[in-house]
Amino acid sequence: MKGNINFGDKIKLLHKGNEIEGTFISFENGIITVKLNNGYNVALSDENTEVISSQAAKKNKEIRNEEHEVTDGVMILATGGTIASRVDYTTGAVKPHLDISSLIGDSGTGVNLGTKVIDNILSENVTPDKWISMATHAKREMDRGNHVVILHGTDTMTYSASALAFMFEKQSRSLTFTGSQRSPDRPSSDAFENIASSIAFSALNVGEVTISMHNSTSDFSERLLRATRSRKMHTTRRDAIRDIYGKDLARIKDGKITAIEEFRNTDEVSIISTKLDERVALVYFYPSFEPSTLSAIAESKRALVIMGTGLGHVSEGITKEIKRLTKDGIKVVMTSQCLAGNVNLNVYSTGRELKNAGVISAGDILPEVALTKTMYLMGNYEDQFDELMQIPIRREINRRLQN
Amino acid sequence: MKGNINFGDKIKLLHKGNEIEGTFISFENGIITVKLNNGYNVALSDENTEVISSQAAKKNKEIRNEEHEVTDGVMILATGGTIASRVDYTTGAVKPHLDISSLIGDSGTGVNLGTKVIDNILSENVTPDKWISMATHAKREMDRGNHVVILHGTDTMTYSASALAFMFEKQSRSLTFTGSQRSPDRPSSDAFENIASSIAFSALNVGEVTISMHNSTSDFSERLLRATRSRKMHTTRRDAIRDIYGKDLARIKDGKITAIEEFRNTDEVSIISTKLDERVALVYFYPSFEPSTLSAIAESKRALVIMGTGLGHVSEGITKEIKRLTKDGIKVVMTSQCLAGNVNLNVYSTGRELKNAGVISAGDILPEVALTKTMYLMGNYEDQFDELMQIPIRREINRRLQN
Amino acid sequence: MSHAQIKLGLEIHVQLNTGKLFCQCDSVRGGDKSSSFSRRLWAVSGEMGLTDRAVSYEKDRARVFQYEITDNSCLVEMDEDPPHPINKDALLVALRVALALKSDILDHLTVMRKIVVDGSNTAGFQRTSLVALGGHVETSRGPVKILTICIEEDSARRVSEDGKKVLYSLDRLGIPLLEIATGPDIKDEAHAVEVAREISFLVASSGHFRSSAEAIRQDVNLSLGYGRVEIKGVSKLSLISDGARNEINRQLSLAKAMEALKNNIGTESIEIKFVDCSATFVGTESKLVSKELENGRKAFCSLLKGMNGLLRKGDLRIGKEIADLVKLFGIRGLLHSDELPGYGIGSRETDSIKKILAPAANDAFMIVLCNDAQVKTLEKEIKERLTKLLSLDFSETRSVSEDGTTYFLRPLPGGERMYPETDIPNVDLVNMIAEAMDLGPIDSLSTAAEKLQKEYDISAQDSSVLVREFKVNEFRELTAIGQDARLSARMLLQTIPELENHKGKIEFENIANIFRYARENGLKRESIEVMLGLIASGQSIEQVIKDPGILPLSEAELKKILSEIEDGLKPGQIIAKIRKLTKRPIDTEVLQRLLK
Amino acid sequence: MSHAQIKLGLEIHVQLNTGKLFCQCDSVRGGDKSSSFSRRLWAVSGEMGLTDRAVSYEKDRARVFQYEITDNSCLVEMDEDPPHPINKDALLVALRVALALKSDILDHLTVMRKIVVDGSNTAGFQRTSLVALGGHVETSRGPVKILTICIEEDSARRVSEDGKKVLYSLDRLGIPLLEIATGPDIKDEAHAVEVAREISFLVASSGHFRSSAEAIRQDVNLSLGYGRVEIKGVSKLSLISDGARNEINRQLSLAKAMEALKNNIGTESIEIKFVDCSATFVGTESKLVSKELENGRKAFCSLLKGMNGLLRKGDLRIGKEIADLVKLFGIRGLLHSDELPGYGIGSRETDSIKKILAPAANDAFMIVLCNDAQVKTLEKEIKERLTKLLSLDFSETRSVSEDGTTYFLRPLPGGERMYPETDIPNVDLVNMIAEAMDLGPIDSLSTAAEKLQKEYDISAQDSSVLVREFKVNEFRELTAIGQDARLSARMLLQTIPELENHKGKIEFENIANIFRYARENGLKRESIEVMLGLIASGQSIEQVIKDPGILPLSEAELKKILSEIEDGLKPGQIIAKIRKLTKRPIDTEVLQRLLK
Repeated sequence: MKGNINFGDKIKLLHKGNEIEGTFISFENGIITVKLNNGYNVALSDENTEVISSQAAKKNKEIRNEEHEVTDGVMILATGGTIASRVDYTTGAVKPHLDISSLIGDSGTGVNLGTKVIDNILSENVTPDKWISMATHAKREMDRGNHVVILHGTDTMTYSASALAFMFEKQSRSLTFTGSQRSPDRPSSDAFENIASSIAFSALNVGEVTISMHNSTSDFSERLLRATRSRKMHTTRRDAIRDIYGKDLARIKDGKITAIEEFRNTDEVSIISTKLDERVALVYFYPSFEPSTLSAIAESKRALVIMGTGLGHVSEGITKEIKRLTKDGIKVVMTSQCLAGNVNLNVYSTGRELKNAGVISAGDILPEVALTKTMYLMGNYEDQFDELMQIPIRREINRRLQN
Repeated sequence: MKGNINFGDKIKLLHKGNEIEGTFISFENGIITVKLNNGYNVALSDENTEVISSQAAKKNKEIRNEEHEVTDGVMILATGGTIASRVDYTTGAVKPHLDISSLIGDSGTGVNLGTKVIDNILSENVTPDKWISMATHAKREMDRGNHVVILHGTDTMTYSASALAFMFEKQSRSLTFTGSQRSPDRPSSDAFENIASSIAFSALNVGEVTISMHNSTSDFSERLLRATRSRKMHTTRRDAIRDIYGKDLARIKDGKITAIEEFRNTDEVSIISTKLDERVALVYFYPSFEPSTLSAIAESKRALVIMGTGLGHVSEGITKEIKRLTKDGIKVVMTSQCLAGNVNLNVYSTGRELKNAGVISAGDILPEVALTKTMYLMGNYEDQFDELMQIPIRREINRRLQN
Repeated sequence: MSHAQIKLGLEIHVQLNTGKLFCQCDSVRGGDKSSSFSRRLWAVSGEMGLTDRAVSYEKDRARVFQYEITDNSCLVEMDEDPPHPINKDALLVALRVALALKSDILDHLTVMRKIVVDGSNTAGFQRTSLVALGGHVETSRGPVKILTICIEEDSARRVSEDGKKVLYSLDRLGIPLLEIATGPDIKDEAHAVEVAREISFLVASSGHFRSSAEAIRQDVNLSLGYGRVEIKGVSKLSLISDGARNEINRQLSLAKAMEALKNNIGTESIEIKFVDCSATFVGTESKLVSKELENGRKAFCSLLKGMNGLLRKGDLRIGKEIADLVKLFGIRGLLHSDELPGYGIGSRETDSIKKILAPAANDAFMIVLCNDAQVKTLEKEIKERLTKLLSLDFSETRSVSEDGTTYFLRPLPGGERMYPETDIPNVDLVNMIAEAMDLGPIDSLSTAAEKLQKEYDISAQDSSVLVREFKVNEFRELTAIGQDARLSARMLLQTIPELENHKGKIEFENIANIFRYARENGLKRESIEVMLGLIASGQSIEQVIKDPGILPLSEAELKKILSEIEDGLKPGQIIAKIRKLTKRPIDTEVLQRLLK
Repeated sequence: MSHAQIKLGLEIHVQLNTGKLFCQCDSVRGGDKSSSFSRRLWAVSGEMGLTDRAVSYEKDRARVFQYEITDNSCLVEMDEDPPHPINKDALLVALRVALALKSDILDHLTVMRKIVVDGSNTAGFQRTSLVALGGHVETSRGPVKILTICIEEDSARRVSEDGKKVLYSLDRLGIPLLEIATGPDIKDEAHAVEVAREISFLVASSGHFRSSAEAIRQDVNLSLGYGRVEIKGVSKLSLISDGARNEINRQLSLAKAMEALKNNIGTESIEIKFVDCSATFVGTESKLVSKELENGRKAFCSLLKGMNGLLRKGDLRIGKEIADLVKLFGIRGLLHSDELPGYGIGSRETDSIKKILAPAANDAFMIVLCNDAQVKTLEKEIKERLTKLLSLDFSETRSVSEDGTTYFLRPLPGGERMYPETDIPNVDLVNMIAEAMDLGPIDSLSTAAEKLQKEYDISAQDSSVLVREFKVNEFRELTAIGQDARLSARMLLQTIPELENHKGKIEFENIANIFRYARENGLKRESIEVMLGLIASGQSIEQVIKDPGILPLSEAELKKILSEIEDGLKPGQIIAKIRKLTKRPIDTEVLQRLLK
């Protein structure tokens, strides 16, 4: 295809004898994509196609990232993810793109709302330094009297939210993560309601980092979850993120909030400890897992979080390798790939051997949360690591399990 | 402590001025353990204790591993695990120990029952060669007309059961794994009922590898699960192993069997393919997971099963590393750490890049099952790997997801 | 009337039985419902950053959508799982139809999302894809041009609607639809019926036609020079001609009314301003009004400048144009001055309203019964619609009632409401064309009838009707059960339609069961007819096969009856005599033997 | 009777309020139930590979156990999570009590599983651990030896029993219990009560006593030379002496009966052989029998050789020994010849049975109503028990009824039923002893009373009773709310017991609430008394505080009343007059001022 034709230009083509009129979308890998006047996109092979005429597009209204500062209100911080996803006309797939104000719509009426874009990434690319940035931004907003809602991709939302939960030693305002499982470019997106409910939940003054997402596949009801007890348990459903035991802090239904589980209230001031030690690996154990693989993973790490089987077990070979690592001063935390229920190294001989090797078991903490907690403790409280790992510091461990 | 005193000997001691009579249990790390006549064990420091007298024990009835061959009946093959666990008086913990006949009790009345001990290990020590042994034993029993019940530790039961599901290309008799979450040395053990129900389910002639365990925390009801769709989802509850979507093949309640989901019936003959390629690693992705860690894991591996986030994503850095690995001919299978729901590499740009790199996504297959399937396919059908990985060959992939 | 200036085109939608388009659910069976869920839809901007007219219109209605989950739906229909790769079997049917219509198949298939926010798609859009451009269909009055061939997913089936809540079933959502759009060169209503029949036959002839009452639906595109009107979802062929004719008449009358209105108001623009007049109706005798007021609604009245006598007089019916619109917002009460006094409203009330509105002689007024929240929307929507009609732009989307009259549905959507389905990569069609060709060409209607006649040795008449009525699949199935082909044809074309006419619907599954039962138990035509009759009367198949009346008279029974009949009658007379004595089947072979 | 040959010892169990022993559930509050689950228990062999007598006995009963989950129970109580590390606070109490009793604390704590298959422990065992050996408690009649001090978990609370199904609540399961066992050197029943009081006081005095009706339970160990009998779960002190006395009398009578039986049968062994005699009872007038037969049970009779007149005559009661046993198998119907004719059974039936069994003159017989399945077990169990009793071995576990009589519970368990709790590592106690000592010594009863008197400046009498009645904690709490110590004592020791006697139970929580309300609203003793009275009458705290009757008469009201009372009366007479007019509290200070 020849000529300087840009996205949005009106174009007339001859393709295998048919005259085709429409709007030029893209030309890539020998394929011309044109949007016909009836709305259909057609992808035409360049070789069979001839441009008859083209006409530069009128400028469309530009989508701007408007930012609004606010005090004593609710600040929405966007970091990317599906909730800020749009069609990528180049690859044809969905990519992050931002237009926060269009997401808020009629939610938060009567609330003093601010918006800010602090990042623009897919959540699988989130790293610990992003968490530090989020925490710092959130702290600044809290200091201005704002509750904080963070828009985040759902894939690693529980990692980020739990990391922030640890970093916030005190929080003067609520901090709620939300996202969407259907991108907001579709009429069925859960983004709009999730944001509205996150704003509404701020009224509870929860002094913990929380997550607010759909409560079921239906609309009209969202739940507020404890960040350190939540996990994404389905790849695609709207209600994928949940407390592993189904314990919601609160629910909203048709606009009405009901508090359920007991939660911590906000503090007078916000205090954050933002040091995170990234040299931690999360390791999944399975039959045939080789000691040499473990030692390769442990290379240059200061702590390992292992997802063992059942009550927190690994094979004899791995137990031996762990003994070697703990002797070298590497912290080893045992969690369970079962996800629910306590890790307990007292019950079986394997567990007792691990315990003797200095492996730390921390009740029913979720493996991903154990990872962020380990990063946090190694960064800030290394000398109290063993003790603090085993007790709940952000309600990440249930001392009583009732189901 | 001096003298040649053995487990079970009657003993009289002087401890801090108190005369203590009882049965000698052990002497270890300077601690003498004695069972008093009232039943209590006391652990006495050697230094404060003096042996007054001792008397050799009468020989107790010896626990023997009785084996019974059988044809056209049900053969119980024991491999170890909690279901065959007993107190280990040396470490004070529970260790495998076998006495199958005592577990069967009054179950299987009217059924031609055989028992055989084929192994005696904790399930965290199970390896692929153990699976081959189990499959070979099971096949031999099927050829003799026996349904097979395999007693197995619950921790890695779903790995073993799914591995056998793949190895059995045809099966002429049912093959059911069972185990227990409470060891059979306690009155509340679930072992007895689980074994009885496993035997009872044989009557259904299911031609798939299955698992039978408790249906809820209550007794009197067990469920039959598809091995390739089950996962241990709680560290300690009796109903920990379940189909990830709650779809049971059958249930038994107060002795009555109800079939629920559709299953495959038994074949005329049994055929097994027992080649397994162990050079497969299961890798859990998390934020801060380093490309160098992945390349270290991939060292000497022929395939990787990755537990990505959400629909099957990893960070940009890992995507690049995966591209390098697939170029080197390493198979990379993508599963999701969400466990439920489909992996889909078409939706986001990250996914499309992975797909372009040759990463294989296989619907909603469970990560652990993807591991055993990969070992099986690489061992037997390497040239059809990509195709077979993406279609259900043992109902391990749901083509339709209804919840 | 003269059809010279009329442009008439069709969009024909045919359901396929290949399984659903973007998941592995069954597209033929399985409508049993289990649980349900509720959703709302949001107006979002399309590819170019604009929001389509039809979309923002629907947004104002703010409805709640409830969906029944059925056993032939999954997370894809629930919009909880991205679409799976497109159903290849369905795509092959599309390609074969395109080949038969000599359309140009595109190199690549690009799946689009067409935004539809009336709840009929859980996603808020329908997935649709252009397969081919151009081509033509041969008809008795010459070739008709084909514009496009699309493959798309069917929408959810609307079960019921109650105010702001609409209940849909997911059973139909996702069933593949072939959409074949003709050019506007159809000659008249009768020609439209022929074109529709010929095109839908082509699809049916692929062997992948889904037999059901709603398997074929047409949209009629019609223009008289007042803009394009699209009449949606015409499910019966007969409605094509009725609908088109009624719509033509409506537009002609409407043009007349609008000319009159323009005369009355000149350059003045249309203004709607509602005033609360509830007080007027305290103690009214109008049940309609008093009931609405009791339910917490209010009465609002507005002047309709220059419309006196145009709202409802003869064929002038501006009132209905307003009423159609108001109804879409769930508002039942609309009254206007051309029909008042009436509906229990007397001159006391109308005088009082006139006092409020002070209408001039050629002014009319209307009264609506609704909430405060609705009245603002109504003012805007009525004004917009009347202004558009006044400019003689009648373009819009309409629907057709069972009686053949059409009614307003929504504004015509623009191209804005389409954007790419990002969850499905483009499909290369070039290689698939060869595969489609390997499956052989699809026959035209007449070729198919000829082939069928030869294959089964049935009459040309039967063969032609079987083909035209889409009964070939059923015919093949019944004959395959082991019954005589002529018998199958006779049953399908005569006996069953007659029974259904007089008694009731007979499910094909039951017909097949009866044929199978008859085959297995050596029962003949006479017994089959009795059994079909019992089924048509509402009995179950289990009841029918237990009925002793389905068994033919035994030789002994026949003998006994014959012995009681006077001698010397002809066989025909004898049968008539027997028929008077019993309804049981008569085995004519046995009878003939006995009569020898 | 002479107590010379009697050996009497106690096992005292005291609940602690430290939270549960092996999990983090509350041990004081939280009995609200949610859902429930059902289990069975299996007889398993203990550490040495043998199955205990008591266990195999219970196995024969094959009961189903249902458990109510409460808000103070978790997966540990459900036997779905291994025990958590032992509650350190509870362990410290045990150590302090051991120190106070001069017991030798073991170097290591080893938690054991004591198999209990009556369902009262979901695990099928109770976790228990020996803390200390030896020591003694001082009493008015000299020191009594302490054998062992254990810490163990309390069992599930039995809610109801219905045939083979027993319902338990998990609220009590896992509450820490200190078990202190004395030597058999208690002098008599009164002495036993003193010992029990002194020991349980020691625990209470640690400040970790759980206030509840069942907080203290005693087992009484008793031997008259016929083997050791353990009387379980004596919850009231008064039952210790009644139970012991009754059991002594029972054993003496039983010995007499057994001697007589031995005379009658000589060296013959006891044989029980049941015969179905249901036919005998067709049309019986016995409602008991006919009802059981209607419910599908049968009547079985068996000879009881040589027992005529020994089953129930004077103090000879072998019949009850059989009946106690039979009842444990859920069988309600047992009749024997010493009580027949009777219970609607006449000589017709007894004659008929005699015909079946052909008893000799000194033979008796019995009839049981049960199922075929049960009768074999019964034959075995009755024979075993009677044979054991005949050998004058009366050792067994018994329980005590509210009326102080004892009944058979199960055979005495042996040491076989204990094995190590493998889920909990041993605990090093050596270091903990120092920690326990740091918490200070536990006072004896008299020292504690003396200290309390000084601390609060109350009467020696009040102080002593508060201590003896375990009301110190409540007293401290009420006084801490801000009321006068003497007032608190008066309320706890006089007002409240009196109100509870006449009206009904008052929860301590309500008492504390009333004190708090009174404090916050400046209400005095008189108002508190009125409020307590209302609570005792069953009103809720919310109702009570809304009652205008709790407010003292205002100065104006008092003035008005006084103005209506004749002059010249003494203050006491005036109050009496006012009391006749109103039940409202009188503020005596105000009254005195007005009377001045």
